[in-house]
Parts: sequence; C-alpha cells; structure tokens
Amino acid sequence: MTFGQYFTDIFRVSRSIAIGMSITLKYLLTFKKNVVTVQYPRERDLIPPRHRGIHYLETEKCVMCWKCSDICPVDCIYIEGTRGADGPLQDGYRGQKATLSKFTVDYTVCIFCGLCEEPCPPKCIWLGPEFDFNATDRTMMEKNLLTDELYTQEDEKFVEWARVENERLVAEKKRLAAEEKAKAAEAKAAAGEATAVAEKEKPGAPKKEKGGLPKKKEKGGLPTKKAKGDTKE
Amino acid sequence: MSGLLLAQTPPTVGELANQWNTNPHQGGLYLESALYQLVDAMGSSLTLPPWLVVAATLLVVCLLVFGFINVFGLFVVWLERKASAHIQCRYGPMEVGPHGVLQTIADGIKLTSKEDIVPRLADRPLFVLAPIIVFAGVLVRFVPLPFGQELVASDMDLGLFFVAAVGSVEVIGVILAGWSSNNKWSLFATMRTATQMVSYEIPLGLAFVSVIVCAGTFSLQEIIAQQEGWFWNWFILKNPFLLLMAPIYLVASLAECKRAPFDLPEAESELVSGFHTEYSGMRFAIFFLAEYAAMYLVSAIAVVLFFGGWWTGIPLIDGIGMGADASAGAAVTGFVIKAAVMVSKAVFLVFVQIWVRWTLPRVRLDQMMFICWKVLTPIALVCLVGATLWHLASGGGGLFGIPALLGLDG
Amino acid sequence: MPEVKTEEMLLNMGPQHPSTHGVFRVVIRTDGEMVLESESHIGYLHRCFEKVAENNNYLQVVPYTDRMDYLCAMANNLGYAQTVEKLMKLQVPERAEYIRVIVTELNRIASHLMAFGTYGMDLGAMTPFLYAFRDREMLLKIFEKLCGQRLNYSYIRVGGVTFDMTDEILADIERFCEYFEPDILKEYNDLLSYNGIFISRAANVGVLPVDLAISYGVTGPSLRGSGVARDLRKDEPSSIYDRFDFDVMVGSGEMGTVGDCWDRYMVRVREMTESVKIVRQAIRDIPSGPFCDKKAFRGVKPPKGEVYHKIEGARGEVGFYLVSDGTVKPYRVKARGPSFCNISVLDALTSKGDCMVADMVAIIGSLDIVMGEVDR
Amino acid sequence: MGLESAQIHQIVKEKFADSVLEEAADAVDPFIVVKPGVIEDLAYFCRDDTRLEFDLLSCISGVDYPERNVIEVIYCLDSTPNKHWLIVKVVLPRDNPRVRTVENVWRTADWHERETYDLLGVTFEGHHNLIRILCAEDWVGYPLRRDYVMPETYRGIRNVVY
Repeated sequence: MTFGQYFTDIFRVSRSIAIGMSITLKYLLTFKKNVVTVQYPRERDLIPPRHRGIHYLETEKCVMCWKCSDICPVDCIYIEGTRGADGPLQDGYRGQKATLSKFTVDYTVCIFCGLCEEPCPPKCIWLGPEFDFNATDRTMMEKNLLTDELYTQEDEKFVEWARVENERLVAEKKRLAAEEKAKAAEAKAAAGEATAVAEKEKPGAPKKEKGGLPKKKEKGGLPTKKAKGDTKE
Repeated sequence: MSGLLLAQTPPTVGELANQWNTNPHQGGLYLESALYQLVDAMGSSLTLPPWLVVAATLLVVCLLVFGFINVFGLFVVWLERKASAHIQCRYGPMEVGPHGVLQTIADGIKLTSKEDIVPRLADRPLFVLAPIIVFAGVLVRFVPLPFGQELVASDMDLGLFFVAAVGSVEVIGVILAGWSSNNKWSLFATMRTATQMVSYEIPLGLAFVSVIVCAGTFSLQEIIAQQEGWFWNWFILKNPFLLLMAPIYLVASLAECKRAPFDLPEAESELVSGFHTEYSGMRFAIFFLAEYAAMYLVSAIAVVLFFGGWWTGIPLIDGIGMGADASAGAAVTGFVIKAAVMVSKAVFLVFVQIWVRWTLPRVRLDQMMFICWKVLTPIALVCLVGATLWHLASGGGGLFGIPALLGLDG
Repeated sequence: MPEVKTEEMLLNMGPQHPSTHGVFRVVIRTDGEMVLESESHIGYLHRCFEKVAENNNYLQVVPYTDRMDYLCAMANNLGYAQTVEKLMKLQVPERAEYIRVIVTELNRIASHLMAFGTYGMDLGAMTPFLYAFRDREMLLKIFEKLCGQRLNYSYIRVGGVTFDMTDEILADIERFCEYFEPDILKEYNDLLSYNGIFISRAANVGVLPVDLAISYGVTGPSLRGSGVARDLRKDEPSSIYDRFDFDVMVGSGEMGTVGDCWDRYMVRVREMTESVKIVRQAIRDIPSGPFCDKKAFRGVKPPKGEVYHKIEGARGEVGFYLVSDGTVKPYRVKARGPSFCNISVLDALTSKGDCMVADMVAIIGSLDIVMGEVDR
Repeated sequence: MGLESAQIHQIVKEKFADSVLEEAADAVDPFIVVKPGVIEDLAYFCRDDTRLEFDLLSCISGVDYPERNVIEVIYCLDSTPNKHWLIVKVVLPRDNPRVRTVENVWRTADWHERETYDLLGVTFEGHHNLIRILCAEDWVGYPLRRDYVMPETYRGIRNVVY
C-alpha cells in the first residue's frame, strides 16, 4: 500500500460514511412523511377484497358435497351431517337438502391456500378478510364454523370496528384514486391533443371479484349462528 | 489515609476534607467538599466518628451519580429507540406515556421481574460478579467528571489520568462475564473485547495527552476553565492538530464503549449477543445500563477536552453569575445554564453515536485492529507532536492562534 | 520466544443462529477467529415435500411449492405449473403468460430486496434492512391485492393464474416501478453498496472461482457473481421471456476479486433494475383476453411420461423432475432447489483457512439461501 | 443454443455403443438409459468432451417403481458454455440398488447422492461420506419408496396424523 493510497482510502471511507450518515439524517429529520408503519390495533391497513383470511360459511347454501374437504391439500376441513331424506341432490344450488351438524376447520393445520373456494358448487365457503383471532390452547384453534364463536364478546367489538375501518379505508382509497385520475385527466387536457390516446385501452377481462367485503348476516363472528347443529337421525 | 482515620484526636470533617482533598479550588460547589462543609456546619452537634461521616458522604455522592446514570440511561435508551425508529421510517415506542417516554421504565420493571438465570455449568461467583465489576468500572470513572461548573463528585488533580487508568476495570468485568458464562460464543466476544478495548486505549490516551499538553493540567475543571471565552477558545479550535485529534478521539471512544461500527463484542448477527448472551433479567439490565453510562462518559469527556465543557462559546451568556459581585439569583442561573450546556453537549455527542450506529455496518476484527494500529495510532502520534509544537509556537491563542499571530487579539 | 500454543475449538453455528437465515447448522473448527474447516448440516426444516406431492393431486401440490422458497414463491409456482404444462403440452393464454412474467419479476425484486436487507443486517447495518422491508411491503401489498396472500401465493397454477390482473393493480405496479427504480436503488447504493466499511467486509471475501461454482452446481446470482452470464431467462426462455429486452448482470470484480461476496451482492442489486425493466415492458405489452384455461383449472390428468423443466428463480435454477403415471396424482415430483446446491459450496469456500468467523456470516449471507428450499 | 438432444445422444452412443440400453428420442424430454456400470466413465466423457461440455449437474433424482421392481436414478446434465442439456438414466434393481458415484466429476453430486441415498436407499459406491442428509441420522427406512410406511413414533415423539 502506497502512502498516497493510504490517505485516499481513509478519505474514501470517510466520504462514504458521511454520505450514508446524511441519508439517515435526512430520514430522521423528515420522518413524519416517511413513516410507513401503522399503530396496529388502533389503526389498520387496508385489507383487499381478495384477502385470504379465515373461512366464511353460508350454512344455508351448503349442500354437503365434501368438495372443499376433498380438495384441501392438508385435510383440515371436517364435515358431518345428513344430506336429506329424498335421495341425492339434483340441483345443489337451491337444494337446501343438507343438515350440517359439524363443519370444522382446524386452523392449526389450515394453510389458507384458498383451494376450497373454487370447487364449491354453491360458492358458499370463502376465505374472508379476518385473520387476527387468537387462542390460548391448540384445541381452541379447531373451529366449528356452525357453532363456535371465533372471537370473544370483547373482540367482536374490535372486529366490527375493523370492518368499518376497512370500509372507510376502501372508500378513501377510491376517493384518492378518483382524485388522481381527475388530476391526470386534467394534466392530459392541459398537455393538449398532441399526445395520442393510444395506450389508454386496457383489457376488460373477466373479473372474479368478491365485490368488497362479504357482508355479514349477524354482527361479528361468522355468519353461521342460525343453523345451529341439531342432527336429524 | 489509614493514618488519618486512626488519628488520636479526630480532626474536624473540614480539616479532614482539606487534608484529603488537596485541590487548590477549595470552597466551590464540589459535591464532596460541599457535603463536608455541610456536615461540618452542623458537625459540632454531631458526635459521629469522622470515618463514618466520610463514608456516608461518599455514599451520598455515589448515589447522586448513580441516580444521574439511571435517569440518563432511561432517557438515552428511549432516545436511541426513537431515533433509530425515525431513521428507519417507524414510530418506535408510542404506547407507554406520550411518545413512549416511559417505555424504558416499563422495560426496566419487566427486566427486574424476570427470572434471574445462571446457567448450570457457569462459574457462578464470577458470573454474578461480572456485571457488578463492569458497572463499577464505569461508575468510578464518573468521579472526576464535571456535570457543570463546580458540579463534580470530586475534582481530582489527576482527573484525566484517573479516567484513563480505571477505564480498564470494565474490561476485566467483560472478560469475566464471557469466561464464566461457559459459552463458546461468549468466549469469542471476550477475546474480541480484550483486544478491542486494550488496543483502543492507545489512541484514546494519545488524545488525552495532546490536550493535557496544551492545557498543562490533568484536572478536568481546569481544562474547561481554560476554554473560556468565545467558542474559538475551545481546544478543538485552538489548535489545528486537536481539530484532527477530536475525530480520532470520537472514533476510539466508539470502540471503547463497544458501539457500532465497533460492536464486535456483541455483534448480534455473529455472536448472538456476545458476552452477555447468557445473562437475563437484572444482570442484563446492569450491562445495558453500563453501556449507556459509558456512552455518556466518553461523550462528556469529549466535550470537556474538545468542545469547551460547560461554556456556550458566547461570553455574554457565559458571564451570567460570574464574578464576585454577581447576585445569588444570577449565580444560580449561571450555574444551571452551565450544567445544562454541559449535559446537553454530551447528550448531543451520544446522539451522534446513536446516529452512527444506525447507519454503518460492523467492521471485522482484523479491520478493527487495522483502524486502531495503522490508522488512528500513527495519526494520533503525529497529531500529538504537532499539537505540542503548535502550542509552543502559537502560545495557545484561540482560533488556531491566528488572531494572536496577526495581532488582532485585543 | 517460545511458540504460542493455541487450541482449536469446535463451534456449532446454528441450528438457531441469527445469521444462518433459518435452521441451518454449520460445525466450524476454529483457531481463534480463523475458521479452519466447516461442515454443513441440513435437514432441520425437512417437510417431505416430495412424499407429500405423491399423495396429492396436481392442483394440491401448488400450495406446497409456495413453501419451498417462500421468499420467491411465484417462481416456484411458475416452475411447477410450467413443468406440468410441458408434460401436457398445454398452451396457456397469452395474458396469463404476461401476468406470470410480471408477478415473477416483482417477486424476484421482493426476494432480492430481502437478500439486500438481510445481507446488510448480517454485516451489522440494521437500517438498510428496514428500508428494504419498507419497499418490499409495497410489493407484498400488491400481491395481497392480486391474490389475497402476501407470501404463499398459490397464484400461478397449471393452466394460468387464479385471479385476473386489474387495471388498478397494474397502476399500482407502475407506481411502484416509478418510485423504486432510479431513486431508491441509488439510495441503497449510497447507503450500503458503496459504503467503505461494507466494501471492506464484502470485497475479497469468499471468492468463488467459476470452475468451483459450476462444479458445485451453483446457479443464479451467486454464479453470475463469479462472472458467468448464465440466466435461464435468456438461455432457455421458458415462457415469453424472449420478448423482453434486459441485460444479464455479472460480477466484474469491481471492488476486489471476481466472485467475491460484494460481486454476488451487487448482482442482486443490479438485477432489480433489470426486473423493473421487464415489468415495465410487460405492462406496456400486456394483451387482453382470458387469464386461465378453465378446463385445466378444474383438474388436470397429464399423460404418462416424465419431464425435467427448469426456470430461473430468484436464487437460481428452480427445476422440477416430474413423473406422471397418467392418474390425477403425480407419480414423483423431484424439486431441485437452487439454495440446496448453492449452500453446498459453503464448506469449500470456508475451509481454505483464510476465513474468519465474521466472514462466515458474510459468505452465508451472500449465497442468499432459503432453508425452506434447501430442506424442502 | 447448443446441440439438439438427438445429436447429443448420437455422440454419447458413438462412445458408449454397448452401454446405451435405450434411447427415448420422442419423449417430451428425450433421455437415454445407460448401464449402471459405465455411469462414471460416461460422466467424465460428458463433462470433458469438447462438443458436450456438461459442466453442470442440475439434479439427481431417484424414482421407485415397485411393479417393475426397479429404482431409476436420473441425472440431469446441463452445459453452461453450450447451453444444451441431457438426461441420463440408470435402472437399478430395487432390492440392492448400487451405482458408482459421480461426485468426483461434479462436486455437487455429493449432496444430491446423499439425498437420493437418504430418501430412496440407493447406495453410491465410492462416495466419501454417504450418510443421511435430510432425515435424522438414525432414521429407519427410505421415505420415498412407494411401500414406505410412516413409523408411529420417532424417539418417543408421536407421529400426528391429520
């Protein structure tokens, strides 16, 4: 190492350190506009409609075809019940021929892959926007979607709030997007007709949207209280 | 000292203090001597043996310093978490108290209530002793450290020397901690600590010496007193070589208190948590506190040596309460201002340490040694010689002595 | 002076160690700080992917592929889906191909961001990690919007993709590219890549010569860091990668020797730019039309046969050897995880005697392994 | 791109005329089946021949066929300079699958062979360290064989069946 290189190295390292420190200082001084985290239980981030959280079951639609539990790669869905007296179902959608006594999802096993949504003929099971339930025991993670309350009474208030909050966030996002669009349109108008509107056309491909958050039949928990399981034998 | 305590006719406490404390600046607000005077004033009615009074006085002083360390530790841990959070686009602690200021207290309570685990194969006595030694090593260095004008536990003639000398005690504690944990990773950290802290005392000592040469005294009070006046009278601006020496001191002090980028002894991605891997609960808290106390210590010494101690650098403000004819209110105001200036300067340097930590990656062991022995030490040696010669040539005037040289110095 | 006697020490690095990126155990023989020899032990995260795949049908295997390389799950999905499609000679719709390219490249960026961040953290710089996570979060939000999950997407399946790309998401992606590409990457480089301490830690450390790398089957950015321009996106463009214009980044020994940790690291940082390039082109060209083969989605039954298919994942060659016996379940799925081969070179790199314990961390970090993929 | 697979097969067949048992040219991915005995020579040839230069061993996979009572070991070779590939198979008897190791040819074969040994019980003769890699060292049985039965317990840990 030559004498000159020795000092160049010291200078180079010091300079790079100074650059790095100026970056962090910049962030420190302007942290108000940089902060990206949210204070979780009090603020929430937007949960998009396609979010795959815990299951929703529309009990009255279910025809007990076992398709969801068949497709489940980890076999976490257990269904019990009867399929009605008058033989096999011809039309599953309006059949209402099934009486469920048990529809259990074991959340210690479930991997939230969403495969159970697709084969369901009446589309009565889907993965909803909720994800934050807790348990103090392994066995409590096994939820009977017919009877078990996913949340305690206390938590339900929170869940309800979270739903409202999410709707607010969606609305705000939409508003912002609309504003942006308006602004962009304005800018385009200002730019004049010089630019061709060539790439405006975007595909209107088939959509498989759930259309916002699933509306719940009852407040909180899972919309399944009605069909409380009394098995007909 | 033993002769003193066994003296036939017990001396009054004031005499004792005078005999013991040979400082020429008697009569100020030095904590130790102030307490002696206090005791002395009411002493005639007390019939306590003098050694007890001395011991009690020392204990009170010690507790005051200890309290300061605790409060400071609570504050700086919060500052570090907040600063790092804001650097990293986060909020940091927000829940306990406004902006989470009480978070550290909550954490402290949590730590004290945690189980105190000693590994089965650990060397129990040494394991228990280690955090105490580490903390004592830091605490004892606070003795000559001024917190404000005449606000010092004990003003020693050889204050700076004392700081450098007892600094090594901390190393012993860290080595004990790593060794007694009976953990190979802790042992790694121990060896790293030993090499690092012993090595970095050289540039640190050279920085001390260069200031001592310019100031002509070891006493921290006296060193600060010499930097009175405009801010160009600060040592960093008195002498261009000291201007170079200040960054050397700051880098070496980073290494001395094991802060990033020299946090090899605790390198959490390499050694899990270094020498305090096996510690939990209160013992861990003591290590933690010692680290932050050491951060304040090196920063405060940097302030004393290079950045004008308690002087604001503007004579108008510094003059408040100075002089014999100052009113009591002005004196108190001046005293408070000086203490505040001293502490806030040190806290700013602590903040710089935090800022550096959250920016830079860690160096490797050989690079750490390279920086010490091949970069800092030679440059510090050159600076020492240069500073001495400059001091002799310029006579120690402010702003590198240039105004004095040009005859502008009043 | 009498010779100083030192004692060698056997040290277990892992399975629980902050810098092994998962449950990976290396037994290292050290002399002080020097590593004399190392021996890797894997298998702590073995989940029998291949056995599970035998017992599930073709559709049910998809969620398991997510969990191999969970940082770049799209590439695994894509590799598996294309393997089955190759066996079935199934043509997926054009739009699906474009969506696949977009999401795979975005996932590559997310994965490289993770590699960038954790590498900084391995070397002691905490802040770049958080910055990388901040930007990765944007991508994860886009993925969440697109397919409902943030890591284990199960998005690309045999026959297409599960959800259509909406205009809104495309706009989000465009916004991300706008935000990310020149500015943020420059900031990363200033903060970490060209930092003096970082360079001294990463340059000339863990030099991986080309012949050693190829002999050990190292692929992906780790191989390109050694100066070999092998990128399956260019060499054997599996889907529509030949339609895009991008460069293959190779290490050049800019800061030290070719094939050192810094080169491997820098290849990843530079590849993010290229991925953004691809994404921009794909967004520009994306056609309209169906996004999946509805028939294939209901269930597939490939003919008898066997096939090996490889694509370029974020860490290298993601390969699937698939044997079908003509039923709805695969007879055998063998997954070739790039991390499995990449990490096997570690012992050769660290046993040369010039490696310190701190370098060990740097080397493991620069190989960028995901234990889910090593152990499967 | 390098050579077509037919050309590669031709080159291999020229050299190992007697040892190539089968050539599946019209499969989705064409492959050749060779005698187990020549695999190391073939590997050296494939790596060192200037026309082939298969310097990268992508993967080694084993497939168990209980009906045919064989285990197939499949070598997927790749060439970084020539950008072509080759799939070589050896067919081994199921009760005693033994084949010569190729770890001296490609270092990566070390781990791949250990994995194949671990999961399928194929013994690679000459391998320097043929021990289990993914399963625990005292694991019993070869999990990827079709007739493998999951043990009830392992060292007292119950096997949970969902």
